[in-house]
Amino acid sequence: MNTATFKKPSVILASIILILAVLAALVPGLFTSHNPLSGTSGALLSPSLEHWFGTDSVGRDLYSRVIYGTRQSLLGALVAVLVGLVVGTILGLIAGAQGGWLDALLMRIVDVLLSIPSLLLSLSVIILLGYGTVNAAIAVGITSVATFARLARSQVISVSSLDFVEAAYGSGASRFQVLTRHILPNSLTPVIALAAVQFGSAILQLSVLGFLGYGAPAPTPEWGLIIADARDYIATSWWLTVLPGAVIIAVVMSANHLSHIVQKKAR
Amino acid sequence: MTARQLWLRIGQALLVLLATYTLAFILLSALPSDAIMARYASPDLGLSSDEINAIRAEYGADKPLIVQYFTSLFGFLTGNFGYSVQTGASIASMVAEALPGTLALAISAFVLACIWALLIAVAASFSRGLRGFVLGLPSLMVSLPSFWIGIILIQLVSFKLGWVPVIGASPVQSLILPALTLSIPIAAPLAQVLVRSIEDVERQPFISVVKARGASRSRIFFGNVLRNAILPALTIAGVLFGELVGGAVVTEAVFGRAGIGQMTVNAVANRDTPVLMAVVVIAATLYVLINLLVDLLHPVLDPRVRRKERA
Amino acid sequence: MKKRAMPLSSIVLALLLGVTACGNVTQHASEAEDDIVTYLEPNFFKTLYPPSAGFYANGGVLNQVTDRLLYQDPETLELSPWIATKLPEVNEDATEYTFDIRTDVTYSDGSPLTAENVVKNFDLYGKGDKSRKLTSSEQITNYDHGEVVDEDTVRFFFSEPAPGFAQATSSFNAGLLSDATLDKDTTGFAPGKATEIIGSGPFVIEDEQMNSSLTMKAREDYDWAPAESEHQGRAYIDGIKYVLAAEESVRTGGLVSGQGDIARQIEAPVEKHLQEQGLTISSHSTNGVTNQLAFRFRDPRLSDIRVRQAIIAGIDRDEILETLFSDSYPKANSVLSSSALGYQDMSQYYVYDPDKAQRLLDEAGWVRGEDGIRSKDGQRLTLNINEALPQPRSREVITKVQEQLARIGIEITLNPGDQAAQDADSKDINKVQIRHTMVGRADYDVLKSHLHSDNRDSLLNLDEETGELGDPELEKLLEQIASSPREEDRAEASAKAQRMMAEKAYALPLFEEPQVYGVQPYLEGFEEESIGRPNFYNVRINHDRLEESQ
Amino acid sequence: MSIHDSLVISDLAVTYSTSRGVVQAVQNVSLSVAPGQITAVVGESGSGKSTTAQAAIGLLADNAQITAGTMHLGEIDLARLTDKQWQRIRGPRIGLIPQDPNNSLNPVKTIGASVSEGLEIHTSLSTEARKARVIELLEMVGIDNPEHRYRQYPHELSGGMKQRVLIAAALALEPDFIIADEPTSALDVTVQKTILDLIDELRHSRNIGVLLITHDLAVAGDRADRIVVMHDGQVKETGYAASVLSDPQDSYTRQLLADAPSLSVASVPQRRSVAGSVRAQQSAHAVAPWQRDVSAQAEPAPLLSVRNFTQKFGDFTAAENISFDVQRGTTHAIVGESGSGKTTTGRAIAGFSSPTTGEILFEGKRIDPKSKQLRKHVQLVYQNPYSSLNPKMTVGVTLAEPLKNFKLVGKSQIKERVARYLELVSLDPEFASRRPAELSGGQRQRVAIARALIVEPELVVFDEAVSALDVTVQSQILRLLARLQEELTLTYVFISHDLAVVRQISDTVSVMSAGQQVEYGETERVFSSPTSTFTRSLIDAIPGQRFRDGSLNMGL
Repeated sequence: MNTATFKKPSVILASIILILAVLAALVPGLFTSHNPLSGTSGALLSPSLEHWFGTDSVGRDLYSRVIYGTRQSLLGALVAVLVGLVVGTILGLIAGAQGGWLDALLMRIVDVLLSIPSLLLSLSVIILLGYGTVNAAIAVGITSVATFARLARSQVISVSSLDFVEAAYGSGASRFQVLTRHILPNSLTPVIALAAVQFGSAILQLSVLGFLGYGAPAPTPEWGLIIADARDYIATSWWLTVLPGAVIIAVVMSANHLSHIVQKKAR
Repeated sequence: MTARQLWLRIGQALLVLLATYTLAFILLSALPSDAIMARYASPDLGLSSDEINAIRAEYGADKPLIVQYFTSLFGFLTGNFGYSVQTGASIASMVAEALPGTLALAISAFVLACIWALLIAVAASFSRGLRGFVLGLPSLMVSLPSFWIGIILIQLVSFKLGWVPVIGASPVQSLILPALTLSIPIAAPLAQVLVRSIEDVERQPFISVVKARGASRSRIFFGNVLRNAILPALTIAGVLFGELVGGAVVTEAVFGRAGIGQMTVNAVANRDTPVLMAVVVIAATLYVLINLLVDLLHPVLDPRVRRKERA
Repeated sequence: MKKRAMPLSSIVLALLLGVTACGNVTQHASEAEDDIVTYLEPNFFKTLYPPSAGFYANGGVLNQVTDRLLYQDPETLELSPWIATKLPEVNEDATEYTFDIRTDVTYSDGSPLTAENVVKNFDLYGKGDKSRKLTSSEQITNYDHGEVVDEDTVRFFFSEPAPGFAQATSSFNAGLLSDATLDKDTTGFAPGKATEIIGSGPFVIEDEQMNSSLTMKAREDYDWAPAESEHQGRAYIDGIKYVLAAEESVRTGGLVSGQGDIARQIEAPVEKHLQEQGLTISSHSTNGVTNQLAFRFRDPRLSDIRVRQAIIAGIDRDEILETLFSDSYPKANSVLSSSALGYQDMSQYYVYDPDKAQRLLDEAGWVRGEDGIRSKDGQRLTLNINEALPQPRSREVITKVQEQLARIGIEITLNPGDQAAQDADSKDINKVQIRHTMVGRADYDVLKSHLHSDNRDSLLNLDEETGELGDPELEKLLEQIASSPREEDRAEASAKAQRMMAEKAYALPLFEEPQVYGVQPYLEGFEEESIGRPNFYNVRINHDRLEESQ
Repeated sequence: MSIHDSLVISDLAVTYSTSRGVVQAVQNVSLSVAPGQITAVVGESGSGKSTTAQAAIGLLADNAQITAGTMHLGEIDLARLTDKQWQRIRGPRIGLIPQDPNNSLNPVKTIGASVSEGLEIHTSLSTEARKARVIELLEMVGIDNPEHRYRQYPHELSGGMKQRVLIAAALALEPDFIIADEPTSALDVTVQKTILDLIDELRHSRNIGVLLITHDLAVAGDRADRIVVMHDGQVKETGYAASVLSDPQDSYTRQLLADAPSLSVASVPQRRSVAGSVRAQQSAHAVAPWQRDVSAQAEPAPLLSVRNFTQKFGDFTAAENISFDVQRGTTHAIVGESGSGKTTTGRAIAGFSSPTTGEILFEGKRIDPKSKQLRKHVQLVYQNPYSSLNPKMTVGVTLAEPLKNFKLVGKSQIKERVARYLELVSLDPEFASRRPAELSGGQRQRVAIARALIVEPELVVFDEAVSALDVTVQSQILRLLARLQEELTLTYVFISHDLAVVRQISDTVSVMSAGQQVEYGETERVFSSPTSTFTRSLIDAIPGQRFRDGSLNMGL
């Protein structure tokens, strides 16, 4: 990426949003003085200077819940992406590099993973592992393993056919060296770009789990849960769903945008 | 595709189905609590654990897992889907009631999504001024939580503007908002792939050659670019199907539509394994069929593939 | 080139036209030629087998299509004749009930409601049938058998006194069904088979869209409403359309936009909004065990009465009710609702006094740690509460409790999970130490259903491993309620039990849980039966007001 | 010939706006094409020749802008046309023959549909009439069985066929001018000749003016009436073909002339005569090398001996019964067109595949593809310098890798050794810290050569190692290889499609066609008196015939 890319206003904006989100996850206290866990004044107050996003149905400051929710949401998305990325890439790498029956077997396993409805898979995994942010994140991550594996495999196969891979064998490199030093680094860019997209989609999937009642246990502030809980009051208190929704959209869009930049550069 | 390849492909598909079935069975059996508990341990029935165990024996749920596995597999192979433990309803009739609605939803959402994707692609190619805005749309669409879209659409379009009823709507009316809701997250990746592959195709030398024939922009786009650009979009259709099913769960829940999605959520909540196995079988079969269809469609759209397979 | 562009643009155009063509389709469901009332229900029914019909959605259907031997007035809770021509004759120890029944009643399939049929009903409800996976009714205890005395008289025999039986015959859990229906197995009562459920009630199930909607039609020849009812004969409206609208916002929006006529389960914060929009809020007490936190006193931490008292004193119910609920949710003064049979005011035991709470905990040796949570002998004072998913705003209630008890040094955690997980965990004292629950039933027996070790055992009084009871005295009182033949004795036992619950600080009643409905102003005569299930028999549409509202 | 019916470009300047700012692509370019004449624009990559061609047909990229100059087609100033106006010019007035026929036909359209597209846009012919016309056109450009081809798809045709189809499509509207943008650079040399012949013939018969864009001065010399030499966006020299080639005025033109292998007949460096040179007067099939070895005891054992090498991939035979010897310190060339099996043979020699049958002996021992030791002795240099270097690694790391893997030198010496080899291939040792993306194609190929040589191998296989490079760079690399061979006593196997290059650098040569070795022998002998008709046709197809024959001078 050259410097011109970084100067595009959309890229700057997306980066700022993500940096703010990460900051909010690390030091939420920087952004708000309200307690996200205990009610202050009345419930369902509309936005004001005191409560920027209003208060929720229990009377807690919504803005501070969104800020404190950043940690859970980003952590969840991160875990989900890591599960998919690590497991998927390893599977794809082995399949692509090894070929033959192992490839066929691994790809059929991927088919199986893809043919079970992902939501059913993640709900089952949550019930199996128990409720909680990390478990929900793992469940979401498992559903993306197949996508990562497929991408990694096709990357590995296309990179393997490049001359420098054979040249590396020519330079006396062992199979493992070729895999780790030559194939893997050159296969990763699209995989990383996918990870960024998945990061956004994991936030959304986690929020869907919250909607269905399988998300983080209350009173943990978590974005999906915040929206899911507030949806009942949309007719009376629209800001409860719309404002946190806007925050999710901003963060997910930023992650996607940066991912596309990475992808474009990789092409 | 030669007949041999087709058979091979079908054989592979059946293998995947069986593996999916087995994996799902193991996964669901491993879940804590079960359908019998979920139904009969409910406190308002006031049943003792002895009574519940007797009921469990009645359902055959006390037999070893391997026996249950083969019983259920044999049932599916012979077309006997069994009964929901939670409600006692025949699963075949549940599916018969739920599937058409879900298919109608999924198909209309998919068609809508294709239209959005095309519109976005066309707008991005034709209007330079709006290009930046239009290209941002898929990012936005993919960033919206689907239940959130649904709830807001209901509030705005139905309750505030009164354009479409949500309650007591005719079958066509009741399809409009859910299909719209479901189409948005599906349209986004489709549009992204389409826009990207249009960009790729537009860079191809043959487009310059067509331009050199004096072709107009619309002829270049509709007559030459589009068909080439659709091929990569076709390949992700199979993957998008998973999204459709997942999205259908949420959409059906929000709109209170009967369908496979709602059936799935209810069945998960009640650990209703027989129903879930049916859902898995249906979804996996659809998945396999759609991918088979994509494979078969590819040579129709792409003559290059036809040749290779004949050789 | 134009040629190619055409189909696409025409599709788009057609789509846009299609959407606008549907413009302004809003109409009141009841505006159609027939007076059909659209009823928005958050859940679809799971079974129509009466003994299993406790679930709101199930009862909501059965209450319209079945008649009962006796009728219970939802306000006074008094029993009066319905299919039975008069109140039953009961023997001295309440082990024999004799009913005289009407002979002019027919089921909607044309078959007559006979004495044999009534006995067949109660034989099934009283004993269940394992081979058909049909369970017995929780409300009908000690049932032995029924006998046809003559063509209009039936007699039921019980192995032990069953004083609650008369009331049990009035609930929709004992709705009378035709012989053919009674021969079904569990599958026959399942969703998808609703049109085959044949009762003698004022409405008949005409059409079922599984998991989506249910249409009921008024029965033209219905002529056996409860004797007490002023309204006799056919229902005023022509039918009811039950529509599944799981989303709260859809039910509310549906009412406000006029797409629905009645909606069940209106959350408290929305009530005001609906009233502002001109809708009526109808709430009805469930007349049973109040919405409460039940302390499982066999837990080592909760076994100390001071801890239980501290929790009670540490929870500010007024704040909870004010923040989360509305006037439809009266503060509870006992484990029973003020409208329930046998209610006794115990409010002096349930006073908010945080200082006292702190003192009690200090006395009991619980010392605050660094994070403010108390502990004793290395054990933290952390207690887990289940989420009562069917109860209104359970999660929010627990959130407030969490917040309030944290102030006095008790940590409350919410047991996560869906209904199946909650049900499974609620039997385990290691998982759930405080149970958030309520029970709706308009009989003295409701306390036994709530607490007895054979029933829900909300306190987990019984240790399943050792078979020992934590508090045998309580168990004895509950049995007295359920088996004393004389009503005065039952009332007295119930009062004693309520006092014991209060004195021993076994539970903190929060509020008297209502069923809350949003009703269009042009609908008149909407009522709830004794535990809050809807009753459409007396509903009528005021067409003048309907026109006004448009 | 009047200026009024010519295509005249004067003082054209084009800029590209890129993320790095505005880049001047061409400046002050003036040229003209008269009807029935060929004007060739010659230049290397980046010279601006393609930009000029694109400007002339109005197909500049979106980020390009004409900042000065005019382009006249008769009365019309093309530089001022709107998009809509251009649509009426392109096709009926100016046609295009593209560079790479393999990517220039819509893959999902039939040949017929592609050729008739122009007719569909610009004429009101009926469907039947269009079809008749298309078939007529296909026939005219030498497509066999045009009725059948009409229904076929591009992938079913060979590259040469596709180029004929594209010529037919360009001619369909009978344009006055045709822009031919490197029309043959993607084609085999024999095909190239027939296509150029076709263009040549058509411009005569139809009086079409052709703007021929080419990198190959020899092609321009063979075909053009006028030549424009471009370099760095500027015109270096303009003139009649004969005068530009025979009497170049500009130093850059002179260098191009000197570096073009096919034009440098006179300057072929004298190869050392090869000890015990191959005596084969017939094809290698008749007398196998090892049979000869018996009779020629005096000859030293060859470093590399390929015996009856056959490689099959499934049902497909890529190479069959190939035999030749390579003596230490000599260069053996394997020459052939695409699909001839030359790369297959080269890869087997480098040990990246095992022969299906036959054997390859290195120093008398069979080559074992699994042996790591083999890599120390035999190295392969690839055709495409853009894919043969790991883009994530710096040059230094790439070069150090074989040193570490083979533990050739101690850790401390690695840096010094890398620097030495960079110098050896005439690169600054500073390059060690750069990544491939920062290097030009020629520089990358030098790095690739350094990587091959750093293990001090005895045999290096070059697989089309210079064919992706510009002539001047190619010439530098060839000189470098010659120097290195001398200094390090290396043995080369040089795989190429370019006979001119082969003739310049090799001692012995194998000519391959369709997996067979059709000729084998000393290079000079093969070129002067080829025994196979295929070799003959290959040699005849080498462009620059006119120059070598001296007919350019006579043309004056």
